[in-house]
Amino acid sequence: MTRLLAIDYLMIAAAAWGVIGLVGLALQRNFSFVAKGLFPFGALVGLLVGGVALLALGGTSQTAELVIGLPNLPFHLHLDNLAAVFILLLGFVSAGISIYAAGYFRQGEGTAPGVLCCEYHLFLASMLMVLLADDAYAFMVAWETMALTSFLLVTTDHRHAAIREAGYLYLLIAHIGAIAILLSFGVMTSGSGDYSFSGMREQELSPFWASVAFLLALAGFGAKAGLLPLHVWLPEAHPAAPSPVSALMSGVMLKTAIYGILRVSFDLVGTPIWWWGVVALAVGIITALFGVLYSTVQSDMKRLLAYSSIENIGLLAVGIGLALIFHSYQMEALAALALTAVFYHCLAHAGFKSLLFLCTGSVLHATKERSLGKLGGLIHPMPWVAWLALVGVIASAGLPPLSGFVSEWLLLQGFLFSPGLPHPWLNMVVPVVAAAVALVAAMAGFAMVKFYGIIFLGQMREPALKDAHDAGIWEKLGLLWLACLTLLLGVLPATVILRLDAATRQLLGKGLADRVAENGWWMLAPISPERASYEPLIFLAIIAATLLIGRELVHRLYHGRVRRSPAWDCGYHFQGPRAQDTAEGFSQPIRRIFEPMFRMERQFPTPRDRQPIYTVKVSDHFWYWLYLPIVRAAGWVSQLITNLQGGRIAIYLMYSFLTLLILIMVARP
Amino acid sequence: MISIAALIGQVFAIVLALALAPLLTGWVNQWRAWLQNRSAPPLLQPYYTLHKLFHKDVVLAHGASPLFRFAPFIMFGCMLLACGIIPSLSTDLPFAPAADALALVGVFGLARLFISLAAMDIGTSFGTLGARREMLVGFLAEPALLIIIFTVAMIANSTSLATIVETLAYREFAIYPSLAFAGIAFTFVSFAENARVPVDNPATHLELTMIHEAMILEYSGRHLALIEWAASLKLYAYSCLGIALFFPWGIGERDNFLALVAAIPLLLLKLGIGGMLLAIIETINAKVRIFRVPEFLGTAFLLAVLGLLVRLLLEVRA
Amino acid sequence: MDPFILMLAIPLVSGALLTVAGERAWAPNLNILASLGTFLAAAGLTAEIVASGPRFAFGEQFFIDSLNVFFVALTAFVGLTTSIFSGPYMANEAAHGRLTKPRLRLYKSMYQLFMFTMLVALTTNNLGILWVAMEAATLTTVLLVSLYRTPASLEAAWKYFILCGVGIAQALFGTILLYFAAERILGESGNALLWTHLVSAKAFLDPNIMALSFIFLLVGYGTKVGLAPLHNWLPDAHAEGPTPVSAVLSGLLLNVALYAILRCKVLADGAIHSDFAGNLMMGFGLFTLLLAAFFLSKQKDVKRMFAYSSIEHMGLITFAFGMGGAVANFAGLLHMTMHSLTKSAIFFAVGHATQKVGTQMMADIRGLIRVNPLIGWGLLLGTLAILGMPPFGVFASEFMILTHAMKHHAWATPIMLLALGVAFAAIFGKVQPMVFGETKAKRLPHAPAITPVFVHLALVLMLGLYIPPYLTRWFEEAARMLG
Amino acid sequence: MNATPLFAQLINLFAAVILLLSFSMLAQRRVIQLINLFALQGFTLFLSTLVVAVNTGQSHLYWSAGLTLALKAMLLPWILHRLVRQLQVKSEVEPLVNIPTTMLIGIVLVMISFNVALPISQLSSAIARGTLGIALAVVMLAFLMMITRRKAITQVVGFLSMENGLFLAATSATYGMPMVVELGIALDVLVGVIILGVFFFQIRDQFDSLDIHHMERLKDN
Repeated sequence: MTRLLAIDYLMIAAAAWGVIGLVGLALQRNFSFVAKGLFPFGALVGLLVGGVALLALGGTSQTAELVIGLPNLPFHLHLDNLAAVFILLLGFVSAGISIYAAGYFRQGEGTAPGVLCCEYHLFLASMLMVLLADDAYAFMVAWETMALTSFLLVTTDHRHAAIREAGYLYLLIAHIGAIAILLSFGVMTSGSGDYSFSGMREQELSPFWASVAFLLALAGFGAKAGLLPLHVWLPEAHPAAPSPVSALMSGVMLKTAIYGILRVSFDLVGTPIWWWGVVALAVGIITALFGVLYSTVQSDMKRLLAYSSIENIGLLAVGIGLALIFHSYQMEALAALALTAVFYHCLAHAGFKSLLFLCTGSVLHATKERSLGKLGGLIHPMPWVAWLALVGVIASAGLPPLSGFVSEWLLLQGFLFSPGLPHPWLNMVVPVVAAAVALVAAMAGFAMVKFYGIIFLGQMREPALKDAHDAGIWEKLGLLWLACLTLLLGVLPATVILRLDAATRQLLGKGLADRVAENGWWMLAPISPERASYEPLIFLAIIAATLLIGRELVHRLYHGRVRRSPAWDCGYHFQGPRAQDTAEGFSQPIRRIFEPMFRMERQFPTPRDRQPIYTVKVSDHFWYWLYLPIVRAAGWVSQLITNLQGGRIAIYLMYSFLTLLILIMVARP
Repeated sequence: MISIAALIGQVFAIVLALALAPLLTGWVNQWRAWLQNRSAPPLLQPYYTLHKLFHKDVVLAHGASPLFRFAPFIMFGCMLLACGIIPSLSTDLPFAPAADALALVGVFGLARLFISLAAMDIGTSFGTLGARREMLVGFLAEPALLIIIFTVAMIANSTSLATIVETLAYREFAIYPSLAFAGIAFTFVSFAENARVPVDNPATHLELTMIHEAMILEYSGRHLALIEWAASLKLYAYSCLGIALFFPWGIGERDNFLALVAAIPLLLLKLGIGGMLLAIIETINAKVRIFRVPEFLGTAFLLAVLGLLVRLLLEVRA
Repeated sequence: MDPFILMLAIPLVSGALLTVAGERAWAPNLNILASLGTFLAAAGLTAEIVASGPRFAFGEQFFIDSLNVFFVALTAFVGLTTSIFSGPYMANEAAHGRLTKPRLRLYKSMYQLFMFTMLVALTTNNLGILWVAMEAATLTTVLLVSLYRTPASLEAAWKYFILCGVGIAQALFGTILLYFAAERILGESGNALLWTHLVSAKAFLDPNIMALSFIFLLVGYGTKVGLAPLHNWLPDAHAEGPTPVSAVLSGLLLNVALYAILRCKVLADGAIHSDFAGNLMMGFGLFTLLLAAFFLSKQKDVKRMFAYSSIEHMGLITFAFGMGGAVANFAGLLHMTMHSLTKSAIFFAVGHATQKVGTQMMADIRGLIRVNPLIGWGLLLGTLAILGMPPFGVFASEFMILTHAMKHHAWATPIMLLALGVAFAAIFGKVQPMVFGETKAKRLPHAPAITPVFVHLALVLMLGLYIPPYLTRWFEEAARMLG
Repeated sequence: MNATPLFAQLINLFAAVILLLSFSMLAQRRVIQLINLFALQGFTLFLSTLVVAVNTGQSHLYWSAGLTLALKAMLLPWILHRLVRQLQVKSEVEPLVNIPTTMLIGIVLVMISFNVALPISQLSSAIARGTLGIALAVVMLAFLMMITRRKAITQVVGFLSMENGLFLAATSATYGMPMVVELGIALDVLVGVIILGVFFFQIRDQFDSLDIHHMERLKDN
């Protein structure tokens, strides 16, 4: 009896998820068992997956071969450090989401919970398989299964046409992306016919074909991740899905695309060329700017978060681009810095974005309302959700001392070194991207203040909100778990980076661990403390100390009296909740400043209106400039071709006749 | 290991900041009054105000959540931290590694986030209005500040403020044209961040124009005191940051106790001049419309980027 | 008893019996029973061939090797499941008053005769008999397509008859040319049309004649395969006939026609010594694939749409066989299997769905998953499978075809991927609202037979993840026969 | 070049007659005449098959000849006549393309067919090798007729004429296919025509006409 390796445990976990799903499908009548038994069990499996990956990080890579697959291409599996980082993410984040889901799914809302349980766990299992896959076929099977199951999850509430359309768009773009990925794999085998990843690594591609492979992979994975211009599905699908699914998609699934880009560009395709990095950088920064701009003007809370996910994916692409540039010039230490930022941001985003999506789920359940214009003041009826959401909001705004800041800080540190690049044009332009990154980070703060302030603070905009209730125990547990992850990632960056280092080292041969380990576990100084340092714990301690000591001092020295009174109303007594700023109003400055960036349909009231109404609808330029023309062109071609089937048998005979004639006249062996 | 001297220096720097910040505000107010031909309030007026506010009861609106009550403390803590890590007297600050220049921007951001959220908490139209304007100013000013720091950090090859000061003040002297751009941009940003004319007017409660005051309209008593104090600290921190980045000469080096003593009068002098200049600029400018603010800050941002490019073009290449 | 003789005798005898006896209470069961018998016999034959290699029957007139036994097994299996499916389907049609008893009799007898003709076409060694059987298959299915006797079904059957008749006439000319070429080598005896003899002499056949012959054969049998631009009969016939007929047309008849082309391609390749035949097939395949993909988006009738999807897949398979070589042939065979199983499963689901809703117009079919979750899921999963979504087996074969094409004919891959993408957008966009959403369907008097749908889909799913080694060996053997 | 034997000349003659009949069918405007021409073509085919049979002495060719006479010259024309009468088909054949144009296209087709068949028929061991080209031309002309005619019944005649061409190729160029095959082909044709007959009644019931113009409803555009 040989000892089970980490990869064996992971395979067992994937199988376990599959079994949980099937059990859920089989026992769908027993709702409470499905919800309170299977989902928590799935969460346990998630914890196991995360734990195994954590232990496997830094170890030697392990491979396995399954009997299933194609005749001459059985499923190859492979657990290396790169995969382990993402499996870690999958395991720990999904654990929180699954626990939450145990309390979230209800009967009678769209797809039956048993079926959902099946789709959900197959989704998890397929993501795990994506990360483990070591050949093109296994990867594609897992990848598309992931798309398929997530599509089914998105369309849970399929009675709404909008949700169906969102699902359709999602699956379509995912499929097109998958086609690009498949092509990329094909290019990388360069005709050897060996579709295992190890076979691809051995191929020496010419720069041209390597570039083709990279660009195809970037497009294919970018479609999944939501990089421009293939992002249109994301703001539709994420809001349409039930919140745990949105959380899973945004938090985990998007990261599998990042994993794919990393796998291809750093591992499979060979030595990168510097301009690949520039492409990734450019696409990334445009995506990030676009995402954050649109997220600030949304008035649907889940759409806001979805656009914020686009922004974060853009930042990840920027990090990858930077790492690629450094890597192509053999500046491995700096590449390691950027790459660590990417890994860190993946983890951070997975944590806080899942947390925020789950919070919206609780709000949605409590209020049946997604529109920001009808929420408000929920911190009073749902304090748990509100305070835990605040953790996510701070992290998402990229502010210290939580997780989002660490990765942003690392990324900016990486940018500081770009003048050292041996390319005059690059070292001019790249730092400017850093400025844009800073802008994105600051605007993310704007979006997050809007998100949090309008949902949880202020007065309730609708009377019905008074009946809102706080999340149940399962939901609280899930939220708490994710908030703890966010906090830990925020305050213990050095410890985490030491763990992540194995993956960086695997891709670049160099990591940050030596430098980071030189200093204490509380200090993050990736190069040297003189150069740059960050100690979130001290940071947190100082602020907490000021809060506690300051409060104590003030109370001791003066007093702690509080008097309650109505808010100041400027002498106008009819100020109700309606006087508050709306979601549209809050983002009005952004719409005004960046007017050309949005496609706006506005309706202004006239002076004579009895009931003046102002509406504004912001939609995506890409949809009108890129997608609709393509749809129209395809429709036109279809129409043209459809004319071939005109219904007249004589014409049909003529086709046959002409085909024959042409062939006997032209075709010669 | 952290030396006792350094620790004393750190504590001293923080205490000095706490003590000097209202004084600086008072000084600026005096100068403004003089320049506007008014009779000036006493120099110590901010202290009296703080004292009075701390004595008063807190009047809380009915809809206030705990967040509303925490926010002033958090804001105060952030500003305290900022003052603690910006080298004002000495570069030997044990807290300094806790946050480098980039994290410093984050500290300001955190304070802004909390005060904006607190402003939205009561649910009056003023609060939200102020919050959105504050975030608007913030998201334009923050990147500009980051780029300014980037420029300086590239010169010093470090984002640690202590290292920057040491490099600029004590390595071989060189003229950096980029710093001129960065300096002007920094001035712009400081005006915006500290709610000064032409972006905001700390002395007005006119709803059409106010930003900072709109947010804190519901605050009273000790909370308001903390916010006012934090605002003074912010002004102090920005002044010290400006000094550290652009006029670092005189700030004590590591393990040099004497220099620390010598640094105090020098700091007072610099702050005095700075405050005076601030008052002059505020007086000769008019408050701009709120929608001109992006233009103002956009200029700052562009100047900062220009500084960065100049740095890359003239100084790295050469 | 010889399973081969049983396999041919059962459908023939039961077909005759059903004709004579008329529509009795036991007739549906006899239909199923006969199909089961055929299937068992076919299975026995398959086991025998896989175990002990090719064999002849009736002198040299019939020849079964691992290539055609593969088709035989598939045909018998889908024939069985379709007959199971058609039981409640036809009962519902009769209950709706769309079919009378004589029609039901016609349906069942013709169904068995159709199976018989296909099995003969597949197992015969004589290319002439192959032609005869193909023509007979056309005739039986013409009657099946026109079963409803509505104007539309008559029109469809008419077009089917004329176009396929003309097509098959061209195939006959090709066969004559083949004979013409072979006669000089093999003499005037009847052996000159025996495939086994032709294969052994293929290198000596005149390349010019063989080229011309192959063109005629390709255009002729290609009409039945549904290669564009010879496909025009196909959507009409699929849409207007009863759904079980659509299922067997798509799932089986197209395969049989393609099988005929494959047999001829082996000969043409041997004679011509160049990729002439392969290139022609690749050209036709690509053209068909692309054209069908663009046809899809304008469809309103669900069966018509899936008929175009069949055309599309036939294009892909033709392309695969056109590429030739062990891998591509393997992929082609695999894809044929997958397509047959999946497409017939889809037609089963569609059949029940259209019966429930009472229309074939996609715009009027909504919310199947709420009416009957199993049908809804069957249709959804079947559609996803046919669109090449992993983990279903269609993806496995498409993967092999695409990767092989990338290696040897890189120029063709973008075209194929474009077509597959367009097809995905079109089909899925139409099926999704049919499956989801609210509904207004009614109950049917006879509960639908869901088992065939899920048996097929389960097989497709299994083959997507795991192809058993003996199946692999068998396919490889068959692929090798094709060269 | 050797003098061509008499029977080869005969076969060539009959083949030429068949081609001529194809052309006249293409030019024919009346349905009844068309059927008669078809019967005549079948009869000529019988004659040519008979000549081949006599010459080669292959017994199955006699059978073929007999079948041809029975089926193509007698039974099928009879069935068609009956149909025309019972269905009261209008006698006028309305071509979709006018007749002179059709004829011109037909001539081009014949040229193409001959050219295609020429290199192949050189290889033939059969004596009357030119017939392959003629057979191809007959097939093509029949095809053309099917394309240009508007009535269901004329399409069927075209279809059957195509079969004649094929049969000509089979008998004259290759001395006939194996017996099993020919029997099968004959059976198929017969069954096909019978099915068609049934069809015609149904078509007329449904559409009140045999004009295929009415059968253009199933379409995609």
